[in-house]
Amino acid sequence: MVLPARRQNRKESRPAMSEIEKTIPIEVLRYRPEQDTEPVLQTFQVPFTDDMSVLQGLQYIKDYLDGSLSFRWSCRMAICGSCGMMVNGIPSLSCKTFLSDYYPAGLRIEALAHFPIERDLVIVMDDFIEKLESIKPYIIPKTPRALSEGEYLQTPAERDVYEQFSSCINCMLCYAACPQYGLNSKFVGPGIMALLHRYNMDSRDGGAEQRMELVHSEDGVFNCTAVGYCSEVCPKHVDPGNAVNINKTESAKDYFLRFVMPKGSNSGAAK
Amino acid sequence: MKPRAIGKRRPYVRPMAGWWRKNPYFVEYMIHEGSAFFVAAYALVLLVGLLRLSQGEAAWNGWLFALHSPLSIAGHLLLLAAMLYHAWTWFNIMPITLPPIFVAGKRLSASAITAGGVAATVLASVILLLVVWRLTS
Amino acid sequence: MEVFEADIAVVGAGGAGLRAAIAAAETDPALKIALISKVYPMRSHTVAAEGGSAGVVQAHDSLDHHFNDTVGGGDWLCEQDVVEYFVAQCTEEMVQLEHWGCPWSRKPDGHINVRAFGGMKIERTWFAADKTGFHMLHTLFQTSIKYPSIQRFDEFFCVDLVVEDGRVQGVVVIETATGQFTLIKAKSVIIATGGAGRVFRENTNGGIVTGDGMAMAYRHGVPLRDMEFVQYHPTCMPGTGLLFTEACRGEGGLLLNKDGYRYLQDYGLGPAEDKPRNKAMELGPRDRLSQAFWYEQQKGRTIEGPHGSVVHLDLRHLGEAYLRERLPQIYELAEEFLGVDPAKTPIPVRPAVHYTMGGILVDGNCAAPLAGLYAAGECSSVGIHGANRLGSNSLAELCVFGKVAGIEAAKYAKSVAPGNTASLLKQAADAQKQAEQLVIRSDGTERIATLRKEMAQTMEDGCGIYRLGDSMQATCNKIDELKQRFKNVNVEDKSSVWNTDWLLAIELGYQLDVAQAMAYSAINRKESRGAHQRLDGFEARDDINFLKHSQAHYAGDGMPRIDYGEVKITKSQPGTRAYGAAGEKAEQERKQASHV
Amino acid sequence: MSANLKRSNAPIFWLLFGAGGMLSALLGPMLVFITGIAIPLGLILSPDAMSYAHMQAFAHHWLGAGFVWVIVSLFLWHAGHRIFHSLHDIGIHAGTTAKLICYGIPLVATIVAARAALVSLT
Ligand SMILES: Cc1cc2nc3c(=O)[nH]c(=O)nc-3n(C[C@H](O)[C@H](O)[C@H](O)COP(=O)(O)OP(=O)(O)OC[C@H]3O[C@@H](n4cnc5c(N)ncnc54)[C@H](O)[C@@H]3O)c2cc1C
Ligand code: SF4
Ligand code: F3S
Ligand code: FES
Repeated sequence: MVLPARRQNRKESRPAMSEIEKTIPIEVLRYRPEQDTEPVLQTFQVPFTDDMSVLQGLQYIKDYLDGSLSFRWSCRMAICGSCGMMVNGIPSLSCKTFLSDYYPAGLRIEALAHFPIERDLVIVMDDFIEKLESIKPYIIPKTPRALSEGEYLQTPAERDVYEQFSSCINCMLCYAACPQYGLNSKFVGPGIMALLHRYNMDSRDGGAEQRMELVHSEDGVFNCTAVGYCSEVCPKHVDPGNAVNINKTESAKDYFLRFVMPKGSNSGAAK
Repeated sequence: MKPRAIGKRRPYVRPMAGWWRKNPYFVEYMIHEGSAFFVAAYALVLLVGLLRLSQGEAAWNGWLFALHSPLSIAGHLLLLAAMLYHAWTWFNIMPITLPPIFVAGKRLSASAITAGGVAATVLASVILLLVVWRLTS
Repeated sequence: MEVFEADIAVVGAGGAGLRAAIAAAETDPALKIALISKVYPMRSHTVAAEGGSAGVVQAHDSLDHHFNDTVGGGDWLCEQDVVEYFVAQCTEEMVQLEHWGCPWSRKPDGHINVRAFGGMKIERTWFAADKTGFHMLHTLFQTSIKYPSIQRFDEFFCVDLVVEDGRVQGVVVIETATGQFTLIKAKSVIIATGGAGRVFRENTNGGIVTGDGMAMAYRHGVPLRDMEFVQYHPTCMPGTGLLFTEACRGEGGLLLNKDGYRYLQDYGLGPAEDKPRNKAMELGPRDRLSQAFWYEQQKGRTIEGPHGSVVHLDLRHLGEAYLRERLPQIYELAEEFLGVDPAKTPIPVRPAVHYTMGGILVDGNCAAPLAGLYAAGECSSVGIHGANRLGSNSLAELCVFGKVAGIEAAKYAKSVAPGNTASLLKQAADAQKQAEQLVIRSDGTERIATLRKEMAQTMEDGCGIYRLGDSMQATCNKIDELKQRFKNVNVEDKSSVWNTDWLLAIELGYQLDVAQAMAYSAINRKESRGAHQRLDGFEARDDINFLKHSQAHYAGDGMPRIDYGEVKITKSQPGTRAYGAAGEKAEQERKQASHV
Repeated sequence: MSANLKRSNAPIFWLLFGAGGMLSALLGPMLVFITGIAIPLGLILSPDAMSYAHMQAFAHHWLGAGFVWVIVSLFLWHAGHRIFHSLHDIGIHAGTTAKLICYGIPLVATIVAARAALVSLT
């Protein structure tokens, strides 16, 4: 007995050119710190099919045209947050941006804006990670609960309040979109504010006051001028600009009310 | 996280110069930020008027006369356009600045919030016009 | 070479690695934990899990039911004592995640909600919309930040273990950003590097799922157990292999062939009722559903698309509002990647490789036969999945056994003295030399991508949904050949900073070893069980000769040695694996039999 | 991260900016239309609507005087704050000078307008 002949379009190790009708020019901003003094553009002609993502285009380059091209990717399904890049100047997840949308003119791919370029399309993201670590991104229980007592009760409505802000995949497109972050990288920035807000809004959490110190500070939310592009490019509809701007109001309230209501009167969280 | 070693790394920091020219979204942002000049200009016109008013009838009439000049009218048409643009962009960004609003368990959409703002302006304008009309006729 | 002194090294920061690190940190805050991952933790592939995680909560459910579903689903190739422990721990772990902030979906009264899943008799799958893995991973990662004793090595690539005095004493890592090597000394090492689905062509796995940890342990003499069992998930995107979660069917999705007919009823999963019943039709186990697809394709009843044959996953009757609430990510995937609105049009799907049931042999304490070495998560074979994993048991496994591994590794670390740095450094230097050799040589001729594609194709050809002796033999030969050709691999990139070409080559080496273990384990199992189905005279399950775990032992250039280990049976004797009406009847009979 | 946790004083200016922005969005267009277009051209409203007598009466009431004062000062606070940030946006870090101008003008105007309004009140 034999297994059925495989599908008609079985791919050989290298796709046959006849199978691919079109070719698209992809310009890539290259930077190899050991050989380039500054980034340079390099153009590749990439054969493609209509369902190919920009990421697949880059993979084609790496596999067949130039193995030295470096970029981050993993899930290919817009959830791991690795593959953020500037596509024609717009911060995008390359795995869910499609080549056919740029045909025939071609496209230009650069590393995410506002971050230092480590190499080619890879940026240094230490700043983002340090910020993430600094905001206590975990539940600081309002009322501690033993495992044996089961779950905290949380109604769907209470969950809805923070759910959107918890969907952030840490892709940093919003940072590449925010000129205020580009001008001053000390600014806490949209994505991290979304995360901070997510915890502050969680009905199980009582740590808001500890997190607000950063919000109120000189590196905090008032660096934002409501450009709003962060929310525009966010691939997960997190609306990080909203998190930043809601907290301006929160912070301003606290700024004036702290004289009326002394600290700690409405929240038990200790410093 | 473990701090990174330096090794052969040479992270390249790109300049920000001219950033706002590179994306239509930013160009629009700069333009709507620019509406502030017109808001300021109008406030100064009013301030002068207020000063003139406090200086007596002759001073006031001088100011009033100036308002009738074609140049002033043209200028105010420009101011009107800028004010309208300011109002529109202000409400356009408002969804980002307000906490999520839930109506009957569903989150109010951005366009609904913007529309609400525009409606508020229309309403406020009508009221203002009516008040002025009542006061002066 | 830089040396970092840790007590415990955890390789992998996916769900299992993070849970292990937290457990170790909570066991003793004085222990220094190095958490190593080749990608930032939140990029780990746990992030892609959609459907949910198992844990008994409903009053009419019981641990026994979960046990029986798991053992039956695994075609009785499970370590039953381990499964008993597992099902007893799942719920507490899910509650733990809840306390740490995981946004589980809720019922109106505020309690967590559960959904139906394939092969599960009663709804017990906890979910956070259809982003369960994403939320679990981010919750674990963010919670891990709380523990100062966890020192993360993000984007450090592990190339080897160092073993001395018969116990593992650390790992050698490359910092991706610099290409520099570090020896991380540790008294115990936990491997949590995830699965190996990328050795196949069409798969649901991320690019990083390359079996690294399996291969590292294997090369140090630790057997890989049950590697022939590779799960095909029945509903994946043609071409890319991206997953449409089983929750689609749990929520009521239907599978239709080209005539719009619910073909599963022809394969012992019926009868077809309006709403899928648990353990029947669309809610049958994955192996059965993938096999049914194969037969439909044989009969010419599938639909031909640009990326091969497909059937339809029909969600239309659920309506847009419900789909957006319960399956928002699926909705977007269909819209963005396929241009299909699932509320209006059925989604074309086909099976793709999804999960590696087998892995590093460990006991119920997650301890491998090599002293000091532990493993947890998809890279391990702790014995709960048998010949076929049930959906939602894997995420639960990450937590339950991640925790066990963390605690056990902490205990072990406290019981031994640190090793001799000088001799460990010598080993590390050897590992460095070997890895650097790949870049230094300039006479390589084989393209990485070519080797990788040939490997993936031959694995699909020989170790697919149905298997034949001849084609498996061809695959074994092909992998042997590729291993030889790999010696001549060409790494184009010669630089140090972020040299992904180099890391890809190292990964390819790992993948070839794992693929070889899979192929040889498969050809040696002369029966059909769970995900291993043969059509060459071994169509039946053979409990007399093969109610055994296969164990593949590394043999360098040669073919792996395969031997077999006992299966632990406590309370469930092997029975017929039946689903649908037949399954219910079989269960009745079993119940009656046990009453007399 | 070496976050600078010094408390920012921005809320004061931000609130003034926001209030002025909202007020100018709601009333700005109609005000411009009334004072700069309709009345001078005699559209809708009578051309002598802003006669000295009318305006005196208007400014004599604290509501009228206060209204003009609020409009003038908040509009300027709004504009000053925005312009200050725009300067930063285009890379002009004039620091203290820019700050003095952008916030100094509104401050002076607020005082001047208050004085003028008070004079008219009495
Ligand atoms: C699309 C998809 C959907 C799924 N849905 C479900 C579901 O609904 N329910 C369910 O129960 N299961 C599901 N699964 C299965 C489950 O998600 C996985 O089995 C599980 O997440 C694996 O977790 P892990 O911690 O073992 O490995 P991973 O999350 O894959 O993590 C591996 C880690 O090891 C690191 N690593 C690997 N190699 C190296 C190296 N050489 N050096 C350093 N670090 C290394 C990686 O960086 C990563 O941090 C799904 C799987 C997929 C692919
Ligand atoms: S908020 Fe959106 S754009 Fe920003 S990091 Fe998160 S997912 Fe990405
Ligand atoms: S783009 Fe930047 S300026 Fe504010 S609204 Fe978004 S953070
Ligand atoms: S590859 Fe994971 S988000 Fe694009």
